[in-house]
Amino acid sequence: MEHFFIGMGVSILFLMLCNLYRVVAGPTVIDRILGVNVIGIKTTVLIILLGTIDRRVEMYIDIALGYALLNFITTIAVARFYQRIAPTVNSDKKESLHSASPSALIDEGAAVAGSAGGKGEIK
Amino acid sequence: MKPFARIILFLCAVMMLTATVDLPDWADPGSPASTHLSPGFIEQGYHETATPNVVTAVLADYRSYDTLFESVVVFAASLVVMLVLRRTSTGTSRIKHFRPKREGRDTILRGAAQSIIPVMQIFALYVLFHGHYSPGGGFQGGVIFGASFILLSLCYSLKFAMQRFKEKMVLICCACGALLYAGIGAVCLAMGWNFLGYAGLAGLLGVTDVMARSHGILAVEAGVGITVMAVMVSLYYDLASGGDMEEGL
Amino acid sequence: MTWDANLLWQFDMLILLMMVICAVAALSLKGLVSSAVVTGAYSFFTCLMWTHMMAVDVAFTEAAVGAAVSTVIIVATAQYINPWSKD
Amino acid sequence: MIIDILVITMMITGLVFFTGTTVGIIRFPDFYTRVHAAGKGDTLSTVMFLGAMSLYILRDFSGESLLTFIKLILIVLYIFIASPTATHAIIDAGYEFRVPYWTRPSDKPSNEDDATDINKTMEDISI
Repeated sequence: MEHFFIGMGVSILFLMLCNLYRVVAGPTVIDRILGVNVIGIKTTVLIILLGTIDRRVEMYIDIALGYALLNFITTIAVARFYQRIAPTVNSDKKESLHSASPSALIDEGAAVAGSAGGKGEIK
Repeated sequence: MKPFARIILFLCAVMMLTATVDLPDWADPGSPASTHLSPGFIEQGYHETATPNVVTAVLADYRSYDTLFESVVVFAASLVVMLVLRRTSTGTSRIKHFRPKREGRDTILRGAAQSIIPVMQIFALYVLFHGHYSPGGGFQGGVIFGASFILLSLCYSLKFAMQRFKEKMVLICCACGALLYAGIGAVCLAMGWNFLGYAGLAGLLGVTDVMARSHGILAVEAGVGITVMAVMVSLYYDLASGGDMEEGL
Repeated sequence: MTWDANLLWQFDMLILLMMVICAVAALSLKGLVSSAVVTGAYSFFTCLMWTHMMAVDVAFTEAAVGAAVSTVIIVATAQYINPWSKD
Repeated sequence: MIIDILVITMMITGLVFFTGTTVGIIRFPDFYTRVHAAGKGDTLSTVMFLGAMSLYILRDFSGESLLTFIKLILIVLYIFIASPTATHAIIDAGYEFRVPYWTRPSDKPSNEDDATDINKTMEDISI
């Protein structure tokens, strides 16, 4: 039974490695935070799995409970950051508006969407 | 200049990697760290302090000076952040963001926060007071308790959270935690023992020396927890609002 | 209960690989919030590594601070920083 | 023996759903579809894994294992609340941030005025 648990843990770690692609190469910040959210949930499962392998679940379960309660604070913080600071549309640049497409977003999105606070108006 | 810096970086990496060869293995029983002090702590810890979790005993009893000044450092960090950022009137050079109205669109977030925040606070108290028997202690419990106020401020607004936990109250909690810690040490000193020698509490509480050390650890952890909780909330208030406490993240 | 180091070397290799990827990405990404988010992912793997090495108290501290507070504070600070300034 | 078979079945089901989530997150072309994949699959597979683990813990019954079982049920409950809420917050942020949605390249709208409301380019976003 333990070898089965170890196999399960290694499979979950491989899936986390695949999700890390979305975190590192995601076009926008919101894709990245989605990947981090998924990785956090998998971490909760993996901690309990490690505890079962070590036969000390009652020690490890507090960490997992803490993760289950705390994991989504980061997600909500970044989501609030982009909910409250909505884009202002510059109506002069109609040409560039029409050229918006997912491929253009992937090329330049990581540089532009990640930077915050730069063009805020200074009063 | 850049390739030169890379060569230096590579050489430093090679030197550090060669130095790791001399380090002892993981879980090596013959390593210097586990031959001098650790056997003493592991063998004597439970008989001297009645605390099954050795980490808590070492942190709050054998090395309590260290923990005292750690909490003082955390307290000083919050004071410095407040000193640098806090301003009462709205300044002239502050970055103003355009924020859309969000009436009635936060209902799901607020419902989830209402169901999670009480459990989070109870869990924080459990972690704080169960630190003798399971992983956890003052620092972890304080951080989780502070995170509950951060979650309240995120899901509602900064003003709403500051009505519940006022700024003056935050500062009072900051100072009171560190004062509780140092006060216990002073009581021990007044009873004729060393500073932070918890056996001095035995006469006051009417218990044996071993149980007095256990109760002393508990009181000290509560002080650390109060300080850390208030410091986390204070850091969030100052940093998220840019110093004028008007709108948060 | 004994801790068999040879049994779980796959966990070590995968977690360390992901930590290295996260560290390199957090330094090389352009945006400030992107770096903050990748730092949050890094703290998850650090907590897994401490758990795997059976340092449970350290793992709990890392879980509480890394999952809740540190990323929130970094993101809250990033909204007042001009990313195109030269300093 | 029966419990072992049940545990293995539930874990493999959970792993299948985790794999589906990962494939969705990597392969889907659009932010909104990725959030859909993550929100559905992750919650269910986490519940599958934790349910299997709680069955495995209850195999040798004692007071301590009962306490661990109750904590596991609490984890399941709060992941069930927290994970969809986080997904909702993310997708709301994406909607406010005007992340463009994906259309099939062949039926892109020829009338360009229709597309101006939602497909705003990232250059104009000032935050």
